Amino acid sequence: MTAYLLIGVLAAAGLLGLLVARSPIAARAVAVGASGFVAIVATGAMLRTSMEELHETAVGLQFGELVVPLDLGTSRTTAAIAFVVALVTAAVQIYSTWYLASDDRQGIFAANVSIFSAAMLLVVFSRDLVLTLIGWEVMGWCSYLLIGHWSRKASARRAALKAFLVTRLADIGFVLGVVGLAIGARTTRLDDVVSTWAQASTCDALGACTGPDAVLRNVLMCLLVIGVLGKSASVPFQDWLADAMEGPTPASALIHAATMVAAGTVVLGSIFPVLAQAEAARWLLGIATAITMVLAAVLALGQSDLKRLLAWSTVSQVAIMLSALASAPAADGPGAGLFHMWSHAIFKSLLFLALGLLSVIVGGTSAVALRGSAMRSRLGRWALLFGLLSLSGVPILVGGVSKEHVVEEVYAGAIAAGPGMVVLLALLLTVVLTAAYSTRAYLVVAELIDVPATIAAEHAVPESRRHRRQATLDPAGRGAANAVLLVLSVLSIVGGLAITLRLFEVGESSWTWTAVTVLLIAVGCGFAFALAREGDPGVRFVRGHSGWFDRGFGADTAYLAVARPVVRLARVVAFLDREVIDGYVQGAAASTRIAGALAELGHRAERARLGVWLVGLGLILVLAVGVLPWR
Amino acid sequence: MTPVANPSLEWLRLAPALAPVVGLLLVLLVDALWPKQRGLHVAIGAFSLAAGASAAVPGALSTADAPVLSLCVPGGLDGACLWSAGPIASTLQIGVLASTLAVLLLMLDRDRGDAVDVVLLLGAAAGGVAVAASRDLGTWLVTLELATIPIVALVALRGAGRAVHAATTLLMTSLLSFALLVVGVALWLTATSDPSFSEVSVRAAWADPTTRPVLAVAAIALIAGLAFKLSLVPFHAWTPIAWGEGPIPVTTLLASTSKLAATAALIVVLEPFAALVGARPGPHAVAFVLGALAIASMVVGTVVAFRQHDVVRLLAWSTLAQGGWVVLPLAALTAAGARAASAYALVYAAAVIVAFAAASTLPSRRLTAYTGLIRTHPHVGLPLAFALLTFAGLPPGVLGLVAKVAAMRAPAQVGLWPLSVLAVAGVVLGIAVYARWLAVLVASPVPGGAEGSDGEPFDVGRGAMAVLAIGTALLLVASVLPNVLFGLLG
Amino acid sequence: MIHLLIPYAVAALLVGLGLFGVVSRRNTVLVLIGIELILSGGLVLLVTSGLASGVGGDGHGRWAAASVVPLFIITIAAAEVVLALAIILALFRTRGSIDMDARLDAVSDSPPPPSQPGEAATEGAKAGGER
Amino acid sequence: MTGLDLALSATGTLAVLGGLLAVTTRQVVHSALWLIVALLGVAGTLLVLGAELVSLVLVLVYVGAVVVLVLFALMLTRAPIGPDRAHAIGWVRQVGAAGVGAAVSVLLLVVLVPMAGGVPGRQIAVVVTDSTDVGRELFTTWVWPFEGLSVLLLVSLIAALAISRVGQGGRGSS
Amino acid sequence: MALIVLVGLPLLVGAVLVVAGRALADRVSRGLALAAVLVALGVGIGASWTRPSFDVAWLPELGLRLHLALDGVSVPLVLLTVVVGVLVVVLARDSMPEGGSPATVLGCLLLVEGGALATFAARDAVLFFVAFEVVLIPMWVLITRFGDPHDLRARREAGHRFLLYTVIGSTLMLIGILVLVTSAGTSDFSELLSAGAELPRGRQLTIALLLTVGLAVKVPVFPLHTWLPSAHTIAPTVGSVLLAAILLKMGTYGLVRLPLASVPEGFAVIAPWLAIAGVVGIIWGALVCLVERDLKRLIAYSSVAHMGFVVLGIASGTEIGLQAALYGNLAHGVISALLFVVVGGLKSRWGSVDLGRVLPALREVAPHRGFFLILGLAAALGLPGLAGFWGEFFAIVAAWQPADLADIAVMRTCAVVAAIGGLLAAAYSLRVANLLWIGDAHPVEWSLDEEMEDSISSSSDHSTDAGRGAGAGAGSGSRELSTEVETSGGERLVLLVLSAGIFGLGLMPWWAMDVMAPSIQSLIGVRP
Repeated sequence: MTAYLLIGVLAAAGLLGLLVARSPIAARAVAVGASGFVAIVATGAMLRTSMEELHETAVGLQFGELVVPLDLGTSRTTAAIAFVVALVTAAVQIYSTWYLASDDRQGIFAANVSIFSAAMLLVVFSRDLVLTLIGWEVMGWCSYLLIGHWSRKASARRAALKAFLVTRLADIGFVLGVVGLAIGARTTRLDDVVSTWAQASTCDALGACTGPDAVLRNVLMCLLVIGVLGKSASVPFQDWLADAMEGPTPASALIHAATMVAAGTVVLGSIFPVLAQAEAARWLLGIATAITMVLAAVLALGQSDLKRLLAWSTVSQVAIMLSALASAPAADGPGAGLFHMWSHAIFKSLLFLALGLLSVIVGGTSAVALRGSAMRSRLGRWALLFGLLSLSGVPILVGGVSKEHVVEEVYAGAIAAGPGMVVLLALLLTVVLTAAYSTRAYLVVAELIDVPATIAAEHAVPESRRHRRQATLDPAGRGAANAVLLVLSVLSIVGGLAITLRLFEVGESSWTWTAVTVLLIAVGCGFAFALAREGDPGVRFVRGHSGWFDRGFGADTAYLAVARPVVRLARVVAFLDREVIDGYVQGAAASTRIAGALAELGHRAERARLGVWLVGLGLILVLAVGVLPWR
Repeated sequence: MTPVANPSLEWLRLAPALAPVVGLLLVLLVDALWPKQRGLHVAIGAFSLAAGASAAVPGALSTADAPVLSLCVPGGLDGACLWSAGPIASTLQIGVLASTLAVLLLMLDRDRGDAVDVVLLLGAAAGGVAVAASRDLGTWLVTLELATIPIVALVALRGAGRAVHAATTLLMTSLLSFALLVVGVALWLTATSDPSFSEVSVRAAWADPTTRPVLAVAAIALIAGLAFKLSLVPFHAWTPIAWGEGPIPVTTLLASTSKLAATAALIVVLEPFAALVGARPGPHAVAFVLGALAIASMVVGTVVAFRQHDVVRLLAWSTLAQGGWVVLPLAALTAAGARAASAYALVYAAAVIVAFAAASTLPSRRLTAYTGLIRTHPHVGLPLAFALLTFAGLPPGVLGLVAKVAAMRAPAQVGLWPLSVLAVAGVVLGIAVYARWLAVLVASPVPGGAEGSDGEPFDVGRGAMAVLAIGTALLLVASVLPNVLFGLLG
Repeated sequence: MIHLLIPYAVAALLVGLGLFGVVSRRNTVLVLIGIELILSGGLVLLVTSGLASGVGGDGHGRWAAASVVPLFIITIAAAEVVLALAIILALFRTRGSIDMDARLDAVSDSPPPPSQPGEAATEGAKAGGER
Repeated sequence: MTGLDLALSATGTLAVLGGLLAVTTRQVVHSALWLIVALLGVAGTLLVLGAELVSLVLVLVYVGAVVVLVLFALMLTRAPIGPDRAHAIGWVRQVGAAGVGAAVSVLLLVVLVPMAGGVPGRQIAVVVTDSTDVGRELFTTWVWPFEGLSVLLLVSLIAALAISRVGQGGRGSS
Repeated sequence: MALIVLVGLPLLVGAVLVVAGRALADRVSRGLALAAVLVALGVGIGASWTRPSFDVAWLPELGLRLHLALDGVSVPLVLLTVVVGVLVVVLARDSMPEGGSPATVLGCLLLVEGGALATFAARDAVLFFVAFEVVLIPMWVLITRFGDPHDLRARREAGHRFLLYTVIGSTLMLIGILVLVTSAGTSDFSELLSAGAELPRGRQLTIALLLTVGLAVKVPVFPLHTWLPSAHTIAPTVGSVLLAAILLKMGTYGLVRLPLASVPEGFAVIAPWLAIAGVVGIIWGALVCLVERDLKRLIAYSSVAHMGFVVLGIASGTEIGLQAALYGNLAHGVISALLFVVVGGLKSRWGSVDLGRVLPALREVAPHRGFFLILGLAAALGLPGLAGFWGEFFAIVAAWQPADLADIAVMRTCAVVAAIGGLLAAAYSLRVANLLWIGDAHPVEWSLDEEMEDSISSSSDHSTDAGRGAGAGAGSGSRELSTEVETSGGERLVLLVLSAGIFGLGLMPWWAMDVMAPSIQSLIGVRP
């Protein structure tokens, strides 16, 4: 029943929050209380849950031959994931009581966050494809609301719209995949779907095949993967996530760390056996993630805005999780990917919240504005440092541990078959780049180098907003926020111990790969320092093309190229609807009037003879009708 | 030499036709003794009409296979009764007499209705009643003309030049149609050599390939001759002129009594063809002619009516379409078709009487004069609106709707549903016509603009008021319980 | 013994001629003459039908219809001619001409009736569509 | 070709010729006179066909009454002596009217010729109708339409009277 | 008997009110109407619980019986109708359309409600048609006389178009019914189930064509939809609500009742074409919504799109499809009613809701109206947890696996296209949200084209950002619209009920589903 408790409490908190949104006090109380409670329960659940359990719901639906049980279920893994989700939610709620203290619509924000997390938990606990879809879509909607929270900014409005439409575009694939799988299994119960589709389909010499249709399975899984790529901002859908930085920093933390972008990993993890059977889907996923992780890392290195840097790092990290799923051999499950998602949730939320703190202090998120900001808040500096270390995958730290397992997994896959080899190469390259941009970020905020003002022009914060933030938020009074940062930092240091709890089925990490990665990380740091000889490594790296990097290599233009024709088509359709489809109506009316005019013209004079004439003609006609048939 | 004996003669059964004749003679007598006694004439006329109607009730309550018979020739073959009033015929007789009564009441307000008017009215009524019950060529021809000539005279009696012009048009068309009828009768006799409309002889004539075309042509000639009275396209040209120029009571007579009589006559001709419905080859020519006339009338009538600004001419043109609706079910050539046709004709007659009664109270015939009538004069506007809805066949005018359903059902029953599909155009265009008028009625009245916004120009006479009240009541009752009408038709 | 063809031909021709007269003449009285011709054609056909149907040899069909119906028709025709001439004379009085081609709006009532449909139509047309 | 055939052809020709001239002549009065000829031809035809009574009535009523009325009417409406220029019509209408008339004749013949058994067709005996039979039938079987006919005559006479009084200040036009 | 009350009372009171017109004091007529709809509500709930039946001969000549009964297919619609009936009367209390006496408006509303109830309760094909026609004239009066007060010609035009277009449809349907009834020998729905299915295939095809085309006008299905936008735009708010929430439902209900259930073989032949028309409608309506400027027209076109999903479900011919279709029917009824109330309120205050001009952000100036708007939009784009999701998702599911596998290729293509339609729905909903819901309370003018590209594709150049940012301060244009657009008492009550319905249908689908399932099985089950 834990699942119901967690989801129910959060959802209720969301609806209640909407009602009491008017009064900040009540709203905060509800949000913080609910999320705190949920966090505690989730912790207990993670520690206590031992075996799988399935909660049958009484209200399952029956569509003809299609069964929709709407079941939930918990396992050690899901409990663990639920824990990070609840943790990050609580952190964000508490943090934003300070961060958004001045915002007139903080109540709504808190309510959205609650619903958002509830949806994520629904996806985590769901044992039914329809429930998964529900949580999936609701998260998309909430992300629209959260990113567009500061809708007075046109950029925020656009970012929100973009985020929703891009993910929704990918969701076409997701929906169709779900539909196909469900129809194939005659039910949407996840376990049945998996057991139906996961059995290997073998064809004998005569071509008589047993098991599910392999081609159809590949198609459906590809569709599903496309949906996942969209939500987790992988190529080709990567560009919405960076724009999503327009939202408030807590919202970014939530979206990036625990919920939206990570959902894909959860879903694919839950349906992993089927994925393992679908070669084409695995290749698709592998290639896409391989490209994504490298590309995103490169972009992160070149960003002139540190918040966007974190965004791109998220893209890259999520790609790493997915790559683990893509290349892991069918034998050992999705453990590694999920574990990395788990740890990523912790350190990424830490990073965002710490950066938010600093950005409040200096009133901006661009590298220029943040330069040296870490020197003005010790907690901020340490938090950021641990976060970045963990991000770059230094062993012992939580990020390091999980990344080791991913590397192991990918290596295992690379030996076996599938896209493993490609992914492995990309992964190792990414490790280097990650280390590089992490180093860069720290160098900037810790003011170990000076940041030339050339980049400053790029992402200057509008004056009005800067003043608003500084005037209303005193960096001093932020006890709650500090506590959050503290907790998260601690977790990101010792989180690696979670491996001892056996939350995820992962193999042992070998010392060789650890050594290799350490080496690579060192290379990355060296690279960063090398670039940092004069000024910001990022600047040196981009060589004046920072505009390109900030615009994500112009992916947005590509999206426009897709969107504009649609608008034109819409104009054409509207025209057709008005002139052609409605044409026959107007045409009928017009022709009626014309015919009437003509007929009336014939009778206008109203001569007496007209009657006689017409009778004569009519007589001929009718007589002809009567006579001709017999000739 | 055939054995000749007097036919049976039951006066009471003939009363529906005889009562108006007696009234007619009485009026002449009274006028000769005490001239200029309008009230008396009208009273006599009304009484005789009412008597005739009540005398037709038993026939209406009879069943189709046991009609009220009289004038039966002993020893004759089948159908050897010159008077056979089944439910359809009797109901139509009642309709004819009642509508004549309504016209009489309307005449009261127009200080007409002196001896000549009453005599002509009664004559027309007697003719209409008798033709409905006639079963032989002679009676049919004579009584049909009896129903036609007085109406021509009534139009001419208006005196003014335009009216006489209209009367001339009507007269010439009717004379020519009479000639057509004569040719048709001659062909009929040539084909069947039987002066009575009997199924037996029709079946026999149809069986013989030489007489078959003659019979078909005869029927078509008779239809063409009647089409002028139903003002079907292309025999319609007199309609807008005569309706537009004649005084409203006479127009009402043309619209109701004359149409009912024509419907009855047409049914008498087509009834024997019911025997041929299954036959090979079937009477397709006849059905085709009827269907073509119906569709053409619907389209032309509505299309032109849509452009009229004078309400009487609007009704005149739309009556073409309504005639088409009367003929449409007859194309099925079945008994159900005959019932549907007479039902439609009766509904139309009732509605059109109400409409004209309302129109007779307004000073102007212009459509704009009706702006907001429902709000300024609900006691006139609401009945008018209801009548229009009945024309259009839209609820609350359920009666009109049911009549249309019945009219479309008959062809569909014998597989002629494409005809009904064509009739869709008729439905829609018709609704367009009447909705245009309705929109004027429900519109908000022009402040001090068109006539009728202030009550003065109205002269809502007692007669018109009575006709409005009774007619609307009938329509309402029959809308709630359509069976009172369809039940009478058997 | 006769050929049936002859009376049939005569009837058909008379009808055709009558119709020709009806539609070709402009003088109302002459139209009347055309109608009489059609009627006479009908009469010939009727009487002939009596012979053609000579079942038992009696030359006038059932109920002597072949002879009786013509009598009816002749009488009706006479009555109608009377009425027609009356109307034609009235027409001549009110309009001074009995031309079938005269336009309605060429006619004017000596005392104009309370409503002027023609005028209504024209001004309605001016108003342009229903309002 | 019996004698009756000859007589029938003669009278028929007379009727058709008279009719033709009656509908084609330009002179109004002449067309009325030609109508008399045509009607006499028709009467003759009926006589040959054995319907004595009908032909007699035709002559009496038509030639005796109707045509006289028509002539009166022509005079009262100031019909011109000589060709009627006022009511001349163009050749187009002539042709059109001729087409209408011809078409109707053809259509009728098309159905009637088979009745006659084709050309020359079968012959049948002419039976002279006994007028007493006709009279008896008229007053027994046909008494009902006969009465209707009388009402019809009455009504139409009254109507004619009333109409003829129209405009002479009598009534109407009110 | 309860059914007679249910159907007769609104009709009776409505007729009385219409006839009485000004003779009645406003308070009396309002009270009368409210009482009538409340009684109807009570009786309707009771009747859908006890499922009574009523059957007397009405017109034997046509074999027409006054046969009323409720089953699982009609119960949800009856409930929807009675609830909406109450809501419109309540709504009419605040926003009474101009142009005539309130009694007439209320009377017309009641007549429409009664007609709709009769349509849903009718068990006799011909009676169904008669009831179908009852709603036309009152609706026509509402549009023609009480519609948009600014433009009389447009009112006439819209009214006539609605009337004539719908009549074409219903007359074709009538012919179909007549052919069906005369060839099947019965006009009773339950007997038609078996009697119709035994007809020869060709005859079935004829009937199915006539019926489907006729009803497609009413739904409306793609090429026959052009009467809807003008009617919606011109009609007063109460009229639009009735039109969207009830009248459109009669079409889909008829599709399920008549062609699908009575002549299955014939319907199966045209089902793929119907499905294609449906998905084309989805895409077509959505695309028009992307550029339409008048918000009421936009919602009307979105109705076309949503009805496309419903039609797709029906065309699939499976049980899933029918459940999805009927559920989507309900959902669309509630959602579009809510949207029309929201937008109608705006239109009455602003004169028109032209997305081409800059509109104040409802989220700022009128939080409640803004909330209802965004709720409606979210539901309209098929957000799970709200009413719209179930119908549309399961319509796609049904199309993926149609009844006869012959058309599986066509139907799966349709499913894919419909899914794309879902994306477009999101696009236009968010376009509206971006233009009307979020943004500044006092924005400045900016051009339509700019808005188009931004709202569709969020181009990230910051020039307009600066422009609007600056405008945020100096936000007083000459064409400033009134920002006093918060919902008022009755309106808010109505909106609350409707949004409760949206949540209820979205979160607890099993209620309606369980009611419908058995009847649907019986509808399809009888098939040979």
